[in-house]
Amino acid sequence: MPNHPSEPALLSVHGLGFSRNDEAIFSGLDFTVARGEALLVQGGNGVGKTTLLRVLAGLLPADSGELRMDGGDLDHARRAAAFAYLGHLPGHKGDLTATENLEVSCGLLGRRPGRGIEPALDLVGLAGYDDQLARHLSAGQKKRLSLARLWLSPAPLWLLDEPYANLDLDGIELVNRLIRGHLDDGGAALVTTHGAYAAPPVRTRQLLMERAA
Amino acid sequence: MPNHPSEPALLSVHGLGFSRNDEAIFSGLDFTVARGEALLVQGGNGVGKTTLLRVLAGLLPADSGELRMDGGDLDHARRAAAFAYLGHLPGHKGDLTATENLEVSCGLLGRRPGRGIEPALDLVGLAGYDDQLARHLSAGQKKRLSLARLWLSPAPLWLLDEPYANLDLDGIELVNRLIRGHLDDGGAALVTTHGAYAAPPVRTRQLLMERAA
Amino acid sequence: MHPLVRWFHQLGSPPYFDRFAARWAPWCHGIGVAVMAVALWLALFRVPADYQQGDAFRILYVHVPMAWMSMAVYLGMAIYAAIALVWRIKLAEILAMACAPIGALYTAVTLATGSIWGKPMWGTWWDWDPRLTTELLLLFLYLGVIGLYAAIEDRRQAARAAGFLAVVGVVLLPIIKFSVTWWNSLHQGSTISLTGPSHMDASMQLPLWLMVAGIHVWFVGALLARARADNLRREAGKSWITETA
Amino acid sequence: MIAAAIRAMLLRDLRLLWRKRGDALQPVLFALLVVVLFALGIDTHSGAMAQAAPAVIWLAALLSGLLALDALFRGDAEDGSLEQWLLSPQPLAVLVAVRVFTHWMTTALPIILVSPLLGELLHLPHAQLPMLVASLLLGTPLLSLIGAVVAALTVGIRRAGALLALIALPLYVPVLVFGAGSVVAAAQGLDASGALLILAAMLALSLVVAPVVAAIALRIGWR
Amino acid sequence: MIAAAIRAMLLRDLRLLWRKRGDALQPVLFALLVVVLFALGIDTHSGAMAQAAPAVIWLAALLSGLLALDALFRGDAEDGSLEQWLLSPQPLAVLVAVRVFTHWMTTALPIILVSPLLGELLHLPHAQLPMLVASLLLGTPLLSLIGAVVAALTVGIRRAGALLALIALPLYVPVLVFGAGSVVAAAQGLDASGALLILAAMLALSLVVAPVVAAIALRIGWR
Amino acid sequence: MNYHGYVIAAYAIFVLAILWDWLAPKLQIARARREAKLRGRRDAARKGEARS
Ligand code: HEM
Ligand SMILES: Nc1ncnc2c1ncn2[C@@H]1O[C@H](COP(=O)(O)OP(=O)(O)OP(=O)(O)O)[C@@H](O)[C@H]1O
Ligand SMILES: Nc1ncnc2c1ncn2[C@@H]1O[C@H](COP(=O)(O)OP(=O)(O)OP(=O)(O)O)[C@@H](O)[C@H]1O
Ligand SMILES: [Mg+2]
Ligand SMILES: [Mg+2]
Repeated sequence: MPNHPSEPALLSVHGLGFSRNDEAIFSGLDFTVARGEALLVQGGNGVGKTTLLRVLAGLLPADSGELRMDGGDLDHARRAAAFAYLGHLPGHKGDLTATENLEVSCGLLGRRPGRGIEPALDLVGLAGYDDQLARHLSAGQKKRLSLARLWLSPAPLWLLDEPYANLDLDGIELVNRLIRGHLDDGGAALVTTHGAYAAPPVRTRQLLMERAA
Repeated sequence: MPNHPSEPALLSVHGLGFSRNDEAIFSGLDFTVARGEALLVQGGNGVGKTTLLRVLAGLLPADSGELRMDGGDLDHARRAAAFAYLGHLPGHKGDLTATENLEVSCGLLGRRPGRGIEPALDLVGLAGYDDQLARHLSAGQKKRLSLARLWLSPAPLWLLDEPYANLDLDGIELVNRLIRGHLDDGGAALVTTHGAYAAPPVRTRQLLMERAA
Repeated sequence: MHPLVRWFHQLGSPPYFDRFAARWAPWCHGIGVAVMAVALWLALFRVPADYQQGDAFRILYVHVPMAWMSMAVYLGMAIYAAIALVWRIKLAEILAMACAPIGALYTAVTLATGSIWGKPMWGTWWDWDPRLTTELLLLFLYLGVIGLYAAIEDRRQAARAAGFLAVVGVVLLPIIKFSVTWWNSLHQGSTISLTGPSHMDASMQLPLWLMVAGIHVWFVGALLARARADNLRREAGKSWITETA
Repeated sequence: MIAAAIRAMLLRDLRLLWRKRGDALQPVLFALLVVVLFALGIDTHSGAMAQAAPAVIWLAALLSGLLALDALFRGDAEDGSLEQWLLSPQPLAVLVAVRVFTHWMTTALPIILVSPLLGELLHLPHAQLPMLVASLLLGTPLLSLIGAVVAALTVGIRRAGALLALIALPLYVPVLVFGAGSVVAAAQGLDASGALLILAAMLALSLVVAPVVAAIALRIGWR
Repeated sequence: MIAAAIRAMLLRDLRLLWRKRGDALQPVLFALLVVVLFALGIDTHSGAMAQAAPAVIWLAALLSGLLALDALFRGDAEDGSLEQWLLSPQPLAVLVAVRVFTHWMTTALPIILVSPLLGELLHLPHAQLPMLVASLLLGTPLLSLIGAVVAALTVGIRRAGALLALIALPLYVPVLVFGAGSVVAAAQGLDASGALLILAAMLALSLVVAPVVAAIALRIGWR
Repeated sequence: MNYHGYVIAAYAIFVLAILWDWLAPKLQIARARREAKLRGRRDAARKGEARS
């Protein structure tokens, strides 16, 4: 595994806080994510897991705190190149086919060298659905399409918000396989889950969130 | 219990079918619901439980089949007076308070004699929230407000679509208490659930739905 | 720390600002009203009637200060909004958003008093004169800022979006003014022109300047009061409110 | 029983109106903006503006009503209130009629109230003002009633805005022709009472028919 | 790299346009309806109609663009595409520019193409037609660019329709004044090239500035 | 040439506006206070409920 203790963590977070209407959702969060490692973000409903991921992705402005990547500052350009985000919204156009949707995201987000759209569709179990319009895919298949986008992206850090939702057992196994492969390639992942039912079988750490007082 | 085997069932359904875009969601359904009894509608995701309840409520037009109530025909007016429906949409105006929302529904749906808005709010655990705007209630509290509306309505047959969703253990207990009380008063209920985890402790029958071929 | 810098930091703390505003707003209101009352009394009863316009010109003493204020308040709002956008100072957000309803009110008064003045002077309540048109559009800009601020749930995001609009508006105001002027000068033969008393007697000027000074002081009071209300609303869940109540 | 339902609906809408009183200004502001934009696009001193004034004011009222039309049932559809109406033992047409009435009160009435101002902005001759107000008073409820049918039909469609406009506008044509036409006729010194009478007759008819039709359309349109 | 992004966005929008080609007709139909309604409301033989024609055609183009404005970013916001843009390493302003360009092509360009027809309907003198088309060609992209800023600011608001209009219209005024004004000037025999030049200058400026401003606004407006 | 009606109308509008400018924040502050108090009461009730 390409992880050395001396090397600075891929992402380190100090004193991160976010509030809505002056009520703290969370504050003073500290954690690090190293290459080859997955961080499981756990906590009950409405505790702020999604919010944390969106703050990290830069979709919401943090109130306080500092993010560092590989020991250096994290500006917008570096963040965009380093983070891949899988949220609640699928981000596909219903009137484009699966392949066309992936073409768009490769154009916008870039593509990891050596990876292609067809292998991606095969990998996530959508072989044969390449020219189906995205709006005719079932919820689980849409999720798989998002996973294909993730696999194609060159970003080393994956931010996954409830990747297991909507998926059957087969799909859960797929997510775990993708995460394992990504970590083996020297990537890292931040994963939120409700329950303990589906921790990926890799080196993980946990971040347990609780409701702010 | 006011249930006599000789008395015709509150609702009896024969050969009910519904299809979307010429694909049958279900067809040839037969079942009865008697007073003092709850019918549990069970089945996997997307099997058509919600659709069935909406067809029964008259929100969707049935393709085929016959509904009879207390042995007589079921026209629109009788249906409206006899059925109370709790669906996925809360049906509250976010800019009205809890009390005001219940006032509106009592005006539209009628009110069971001897029941009042304040006792209803107490019953569902919303005492003290009477003057809070509905949009400031949490998801679970909104569900409780819907339950209060149900309790106030004079209809003998309750159609409950996943009444346990969004609720904590306390809330699940509340739903069971409400159903039990309603059946004891000679009412009946049709309840959909995903799992077997929360069957109300009353005389129940089950309707297991399966995906149409 | 420099005492001024420290004071500014203190002012940013919601409870401190609440006390500060509660303390100073009545003073501003009182002084403003007193000065304006003197000015209005002078304007109504001391200043002689105009030889051309008769008594109608007395409208000037409410119309002109309000017109000036309507623009000055917009500028102030934009400046606060720019500060809030760049440095993310919450107090600046609150002050910017407190400016909007006040400015809209003053703009509306300008329009109303101007119209009332226009009827006897020009024979019409309204004409598409550049100055009038831009004033009307200024009202719309204010209303847009207010509407945007009200439409977004998160107060800070709302303030940033509305503040952004205010800043964009300040860039566009000169363009609007210029374009409307161009549009109006397109066709000559305009029978009406906006002409006030070109040279005013000193005795006629005094009430005007008093009025202008008074309305400025009053505005500070109104700004503090409105900002205080917004500040309280944002802090609704905090303990200090119920403690001070 | 039905009186209780009407009372509940009315009270509900009035309360909602009060809680969202800022939104109630939007239709009238939009109408004002249409008038302003028209005035800015035309040579204001040519006299054409005054001649076009009734048409523009009618157009402004119509378009702003059209913009507000989508909100007639959509809010209630999205939060589930509409389902409760459909399930209520009360006649749906009555509930629809109440809803349309409050909607008219919040969208069209403010425009009628400011129509003298709009007329002034466009230099509408004062003599034509009573006719304009009268035609708006008779015509805008008609627009709301016709619009209700269209809004009901499209309530199940997610972003119906433009489609709604396309379906509604042709239906609005007769109202506009008699409404604005009556003002034009009056301006030419012709007798305009005929146009007003026709408007009144159409209004009386739709008061009875439109809520029923809209109620049927709602049952079709909602899922 | 950035070329690939632009290509991907363009291809995407064109494909979507083709799959939903029925929707592309809506703006032009709306403009047509505005013109027809105006014509129905005015005394067609008085000559006022022809005088008002440039203003009305401009108004129609502007209002129909306004109605379509809400769709500029909302579809992408609701299905999550917008989040992908925000997270993309590509400059957001470029993506916004591409989006605005295709939006203009589908909403404004069809109206420009039918503007001779609209002019004919309103008895616009033929001599004024070239001026009208030229002003629309320069002005409508400006409207789209300015509108993009407003649409970006309101993208997080659920039902922004009327608010969007309220915010956008004051910002549209300069475009309308120079656009419709140039036609009026030409009609009076004045030199209108100045107005067109100013429009062109504003367009050049906004082509550079507006996408950047809209990109900032998007980051503020989205959640 | 006296236009008393116009002058009085203009001044009345001015005075009313100033009055409103003074009154509106007062009302807002009172309402914010009231809501904060209601909220405090509710929070207390909720905490009490959770404890029991
Ligand atoms: C609806 C009608 C009117 C509106 C919206 C209006 C608006 C304004 C505005 C915005 C200003 C400030 C302009 C500046 O300082 O650049 C102003 C100033 C002024 N207005 Fe009006 N006005 C209206 C009618 C009138 C009328 C009818 C008169 C007198 C016959 C008048 C006399 C003045 C005077 C004397 C000034 C101060 C001149 C100056 O500072 O240069 N206004 N008005
Ligand atoms: N758009 C929003 N506006 C206002 N409040 C919000 C919004 N989104 C979330 N919240 C609130 O912020 C808190 C945290 O929400 P968040 O979605 O981050 O929770 P979560 O941990 O992801 O929950 P879940 O397990 O249900 O996904 C919740 O209390 C929620 O009510
Ligand atoms: N509005 C709709 N348009 C088209 N198809 C729909 C619609 N609603 C439901 N369906 C389809 O009808 C089928 C039955 O849906 P239904 O919602 O009744 O399932 P369900 O048993 O309630 O599922 P769940 O347990 O997830 O609630 C599903 O296959 C679904 O995809
Ligand atoms: Mg979440
Ligand atoms: Mg269901």
